[in-house]
Amino acid sequence: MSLLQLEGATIRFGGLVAVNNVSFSVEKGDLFGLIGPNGAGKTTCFNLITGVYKPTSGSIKFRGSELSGTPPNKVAQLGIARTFQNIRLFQSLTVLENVVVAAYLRHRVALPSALLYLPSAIAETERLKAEAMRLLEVLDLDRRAQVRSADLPYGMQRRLEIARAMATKPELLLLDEPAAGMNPQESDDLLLTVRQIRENFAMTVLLIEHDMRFVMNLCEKIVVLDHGIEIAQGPPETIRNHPKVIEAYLGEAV
Amino acid sequence: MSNLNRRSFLSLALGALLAGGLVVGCNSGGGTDNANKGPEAPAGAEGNKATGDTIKVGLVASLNGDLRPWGLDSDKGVKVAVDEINKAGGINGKKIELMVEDSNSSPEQGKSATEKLISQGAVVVLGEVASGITAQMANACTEKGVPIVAIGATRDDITDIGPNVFRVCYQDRLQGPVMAKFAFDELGLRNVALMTDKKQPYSTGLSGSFRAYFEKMGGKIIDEQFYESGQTQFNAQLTNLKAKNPDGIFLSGYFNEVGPIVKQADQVGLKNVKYMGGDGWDSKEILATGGKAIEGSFFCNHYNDKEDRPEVKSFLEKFQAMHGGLPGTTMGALAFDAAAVVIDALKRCPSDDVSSKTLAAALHETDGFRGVSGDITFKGHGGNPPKRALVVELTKDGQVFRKAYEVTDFPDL
Amino acid sequence: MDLTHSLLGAVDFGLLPQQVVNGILLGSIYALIALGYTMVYGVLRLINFAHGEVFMLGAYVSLFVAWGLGFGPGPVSPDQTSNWVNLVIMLVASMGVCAAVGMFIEFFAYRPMRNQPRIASLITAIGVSLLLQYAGALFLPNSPPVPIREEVNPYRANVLDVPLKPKSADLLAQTKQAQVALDEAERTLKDTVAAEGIKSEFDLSPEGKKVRDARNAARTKATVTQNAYDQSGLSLRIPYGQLIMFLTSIGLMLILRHVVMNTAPGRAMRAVSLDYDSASLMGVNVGRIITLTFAIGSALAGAGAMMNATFLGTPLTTFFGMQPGVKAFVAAVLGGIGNIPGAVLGGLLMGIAETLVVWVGYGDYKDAIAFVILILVLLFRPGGLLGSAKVEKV
Amino acid sequence: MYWPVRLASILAAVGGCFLLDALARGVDDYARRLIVLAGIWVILSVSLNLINGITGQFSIGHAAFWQVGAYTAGYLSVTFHGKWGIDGLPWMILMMALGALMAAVAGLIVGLPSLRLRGDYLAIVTLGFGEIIRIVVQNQKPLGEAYGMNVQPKFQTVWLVWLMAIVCIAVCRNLLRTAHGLPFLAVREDEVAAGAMGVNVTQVKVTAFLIGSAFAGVAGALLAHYEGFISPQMFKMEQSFIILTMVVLGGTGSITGATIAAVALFYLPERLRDAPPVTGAALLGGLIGTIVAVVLVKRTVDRFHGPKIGAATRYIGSVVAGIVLSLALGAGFGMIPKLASQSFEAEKLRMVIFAGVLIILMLIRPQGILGTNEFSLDWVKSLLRKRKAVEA
Repeated sequence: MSLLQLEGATIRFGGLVAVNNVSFSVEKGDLFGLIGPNGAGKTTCFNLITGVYKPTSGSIKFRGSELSGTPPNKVAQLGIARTFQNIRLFQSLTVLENVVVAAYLRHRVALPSALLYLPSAIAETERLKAEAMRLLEVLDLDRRAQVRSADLPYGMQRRLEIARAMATKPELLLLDEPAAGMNPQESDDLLLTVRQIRENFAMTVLLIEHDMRFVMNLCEKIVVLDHGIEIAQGPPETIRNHPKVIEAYLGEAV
Repeated sequence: MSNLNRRSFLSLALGALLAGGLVVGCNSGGGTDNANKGPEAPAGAEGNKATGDTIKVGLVASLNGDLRPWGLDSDKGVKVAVDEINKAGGINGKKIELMVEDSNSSPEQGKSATEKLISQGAVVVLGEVASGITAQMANACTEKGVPIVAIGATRDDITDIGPNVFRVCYQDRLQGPVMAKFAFDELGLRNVALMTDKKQPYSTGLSGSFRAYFEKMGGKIIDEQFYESGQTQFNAQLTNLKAKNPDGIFLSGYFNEVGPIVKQADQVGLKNVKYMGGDGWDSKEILATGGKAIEGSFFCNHYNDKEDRPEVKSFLEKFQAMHGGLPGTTMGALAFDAAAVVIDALKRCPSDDVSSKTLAAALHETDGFRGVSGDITFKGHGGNPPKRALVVELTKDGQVFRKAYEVTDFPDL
Repeated sequence: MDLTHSLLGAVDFGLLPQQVVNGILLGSIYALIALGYTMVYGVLRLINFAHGEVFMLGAYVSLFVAWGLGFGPGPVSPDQTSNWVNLVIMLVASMGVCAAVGMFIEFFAYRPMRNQPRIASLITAIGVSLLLQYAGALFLPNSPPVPIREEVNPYRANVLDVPLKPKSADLLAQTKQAQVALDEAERTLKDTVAAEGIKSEFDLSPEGKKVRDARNAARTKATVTQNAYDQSGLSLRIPYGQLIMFLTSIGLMLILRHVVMNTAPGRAMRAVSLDYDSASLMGVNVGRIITLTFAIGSALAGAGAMMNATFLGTPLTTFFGMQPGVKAFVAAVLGGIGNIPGAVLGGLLMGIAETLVVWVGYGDYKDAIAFVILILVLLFRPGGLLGSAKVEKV
Repeated sequence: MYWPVRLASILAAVGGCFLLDALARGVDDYARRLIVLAGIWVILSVSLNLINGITGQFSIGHAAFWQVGAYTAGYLSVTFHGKWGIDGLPWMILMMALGALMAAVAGLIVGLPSLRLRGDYLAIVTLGFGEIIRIVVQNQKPLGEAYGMNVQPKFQTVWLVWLMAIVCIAVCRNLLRTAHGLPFLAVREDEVAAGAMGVNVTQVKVTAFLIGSAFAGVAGALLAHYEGFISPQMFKMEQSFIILTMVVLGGTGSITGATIAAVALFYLPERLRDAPPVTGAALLGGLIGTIVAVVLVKRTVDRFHGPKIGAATRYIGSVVAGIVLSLALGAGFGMIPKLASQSFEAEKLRMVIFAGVLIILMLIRPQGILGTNEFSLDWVKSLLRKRKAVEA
């Protein structure tokens, strides 16, 4: 059974078919890439998987059970976490607080004890904070834990998004253009980090990326979308030479 | 999180205490202590005592807010009376110190103002023109044992709040029946409709007392339509009313809306209908807003500035001299009466003991005081003097006195 | 709930057409003010709480112009007449001053807040609104509330009678007869009063009272026949004033729509409303566009104020802008805020709803119904009737 | 160390309330009334801050919950007091609980639409809900219609009001001190991202409305039994605006800010009762002078980025310029007889000053008095540290 399986996933916005009959499946442990020119429907695909949109038709299965119609927070609880293309941090919260919000998903103490500030709530808070700090160390953000997230430099904000997503302890991590706006050095660092995450946390990663070098170096399997239609699928070598892909990208370049 | 920690909690608690303490510091005066007081009327409410060479009298008026026109008039009216006595040398050599506070047309600010006046030593509080605010003030005054003389609060139950709540105006209990009787006997109306301003306690109370008496006399209230003050179009209500064939419509609200209502009734096609109302109609402006349609309508009022009683003439002269114009509403006269009746009672207080207590007693002894709005007698009537009520007709030249009713005309009330 | 009035007992279906017309006319006032609201909101995303106060100032401008034209607070000589020119002068003055006030408020109170959270501008707006109300009360005549004299508006009393079904001719004859009888009775009474040498009919002797009773009876009869005559046919009564307001709001809606859709400043407005920063990068002078929007929106409030004050004769206080302001805002949201036809639709719908509530006998809940409808509409169409709820880009 | 500190702070809070009560016995009724009402406004402001500031739900109908609490407690007291065999404090506690319960139910009803609505749309719905409540109450005979109702028994204590205020503050603060508060803040910051991180946005919003409105209900019960009289007039739309203003002025999301702003905004109009009368000339001069000073200060805030000392001189300079200008203009206008002779009593001016102060504060400090910070020693220290750093 695949970890994530899209079968004929389709969504229309009025007359526009943003994602048209897309099918692919992500196996456990995959480093899976989702690429395509601008407006190809990649982010919409993410939004379908994470429950932001409900597919018009088709099915999305996670560990064999249907996802479509599940609200985003339930999807996160099931074990899918994501980052956003245009960074969506909780800007006025600190770096640490951003991560704790995500870790809160697995809290064990009810609200009333927090309102009364009982020891259990304090202990729980400490536990979540410690958990979050560990993740920040992994992403090399621990020294900035008390900084307002809006005050972080851009590259760190991207890394914080990843840390935050990981704090939900997902099985499947969706990264939406994690390397966007990074210089080659930063993007290489990120590449290592993502690999490391997969190794150390046994996560499956599905990512959208424009940086071809990044994708080709990192991913083991790639799906290519163009105008909402899936045009190719396979390992990096196949994709590199696939005529349709070349046409799609060159066509875009012209 | 967000900079919160244990210390900030303590500093917060301290801050709160400090804030409280500050106010305490600012206002420490010699008031009586009745915190934690139970529901019963206070036993130790002694009120205030005049000390030094002035007698402090408080006035709460709506100097801001919706009731401002009436508030300004009551402020002016009281000042005329106080000015007069002070120029004449005061009472037993003591001048009256008038302290005016704003209620901002709101009951709770009215209450704050009252408590402030009392804490500053007012032996009596005058005001308000609206029943809703007066009720709050009367509550505060009753707790402190300070008498209150209401200016224009006509709602019946105001004086039930405490033994020392007085008023110089008549009550809706009288005003409604006066108009009902006038409508039935003099105008020959049998099928009357009501229009009530649901936002104004005054209006709902007056509609109720009109309805009760008119039905008791054998008339029929065929419909009641509602609106809220502040609205500007009444076609919907009037269209409904027209279908019911009323021969008269009783409009218990304030003139702000009454004028436009009557005007629009004309446009809706109501013809030969007599319009009536209470003292809320009292204003020169109603003729401008009501236009021709409102001419020939009748309402109940406290006094009429064209009466040739000497009290009226001398009041209008004094008012004109002090404020350079005539009062815009009846409240000027009623406020003058409220102050004058208090001054009259103060004169009867023992000169070495002018206090809330002696003043209240003196007020209760008031018998046949000749006010601008008619005779005022508290003796034997509690806080509700049996006032006359005038029915006036609106003509294009203004209000014309038509008929006066005494309380004795209504033995069945 | 208060169940003192039974629902269906009070309903007279014969009144329905007239009540719907009443509703449309009532709604046209809301629509007129809502247009200004929706313009400002559409471009700036700011709830301009001071809009109601601009409306209030517009009414005062009309008042002062009316005074200047000779319809002052004192007595007006009967030969003093007015015509439409006076009304146009009042309208232009009111719109002009309101536009200026709107731009002034925008410049001093809202512009400095432009880069702040919107809730901060909202609080400034509330502050401005309070300031205009209370400071206005110090300087503007409001004690007692002053109306604009009806003489300034010769069309105010006129009513357009649209017959749908002819009235009974028999009853017309009877009505005329009753009126003649009433006039006769009045005359007799007058003579009696004169004969008795008294001031008014309320001091009559017992015999005289009988004459008066006869007059009263004649009056009742006249009322009843008149009403019977009126109800024998079906006709819609439309006061000129309200009709003009209705036509104005429709006309302004069309003009505004044209301006926003087809002119350069209109396109700039739309650009600013879609994306403020991009618009300024594309060379739109954002500051000027916002000023222009405020000027137009406030001028509309001025137009509404002038009509409200002269046609309805509402007495003016500096607090009277609050309620129409809130109602108009509700109308704008109901129609889809930022949407020009939506503002008119919302206003009319609210007017009709309020009128129908009164029609079924729940006049005391009139002000609540607007909000009930609003909540219901927003639950099913979160963007209002004609507006589209913004799908947030993720 | 948990329990000792905890018990000590609880004791300090309760003790502080009784101390305040004791102090309040020494002052006159007016001052005591202000202390009580200030406490009630603090509850309202802090509880709205939970909905509006912390959770970011734009609610401008808070007075409605206040009214529901007041009328629930008032009506129950009038109808049932003395029949259930309890009296005094226990009765008051019962009334507060029931008032809170009914207000929370109302909060739930308003909170539900908030799931679909955002920003201004939610605002107008909450505003509308407030009006609906007012009109419904105004039309109920048993509730005294527009006149209102007398509430018996009265329960007039300073300590209970302030204790409830502290409880309200403590609850909000506890929420923010633990991880449980973060989802509320996250919803305010970004609903979509919060949802994607597993935050149940619906639940958070409804919880905020429930807790916030329940405290407003408590404030209502306290008011009803303190005043002994309630009327629809006391809960009109303007009151909601004032509560909202307190929250925003204090700094959105800042509990201490909401508290301080509530006390300040409540006292300001009351303090202004004692201001001396001014002439028309002085008023006009002062007005222009103030505007000039504000514009100058604002200019410094916006455009000046030099050292603190320079900024401070500019601030002082602006204010001095404003004062000098008002004095000069006041004297100048004084030449005009009409302006010189016209005198405005402070009583009639105080709402104008109130509105003016509001606008000026927002212009100069739009993020509120405290911004999103809490007032604490640490905050002051960090502020000082920053200042030193800048100076160095």
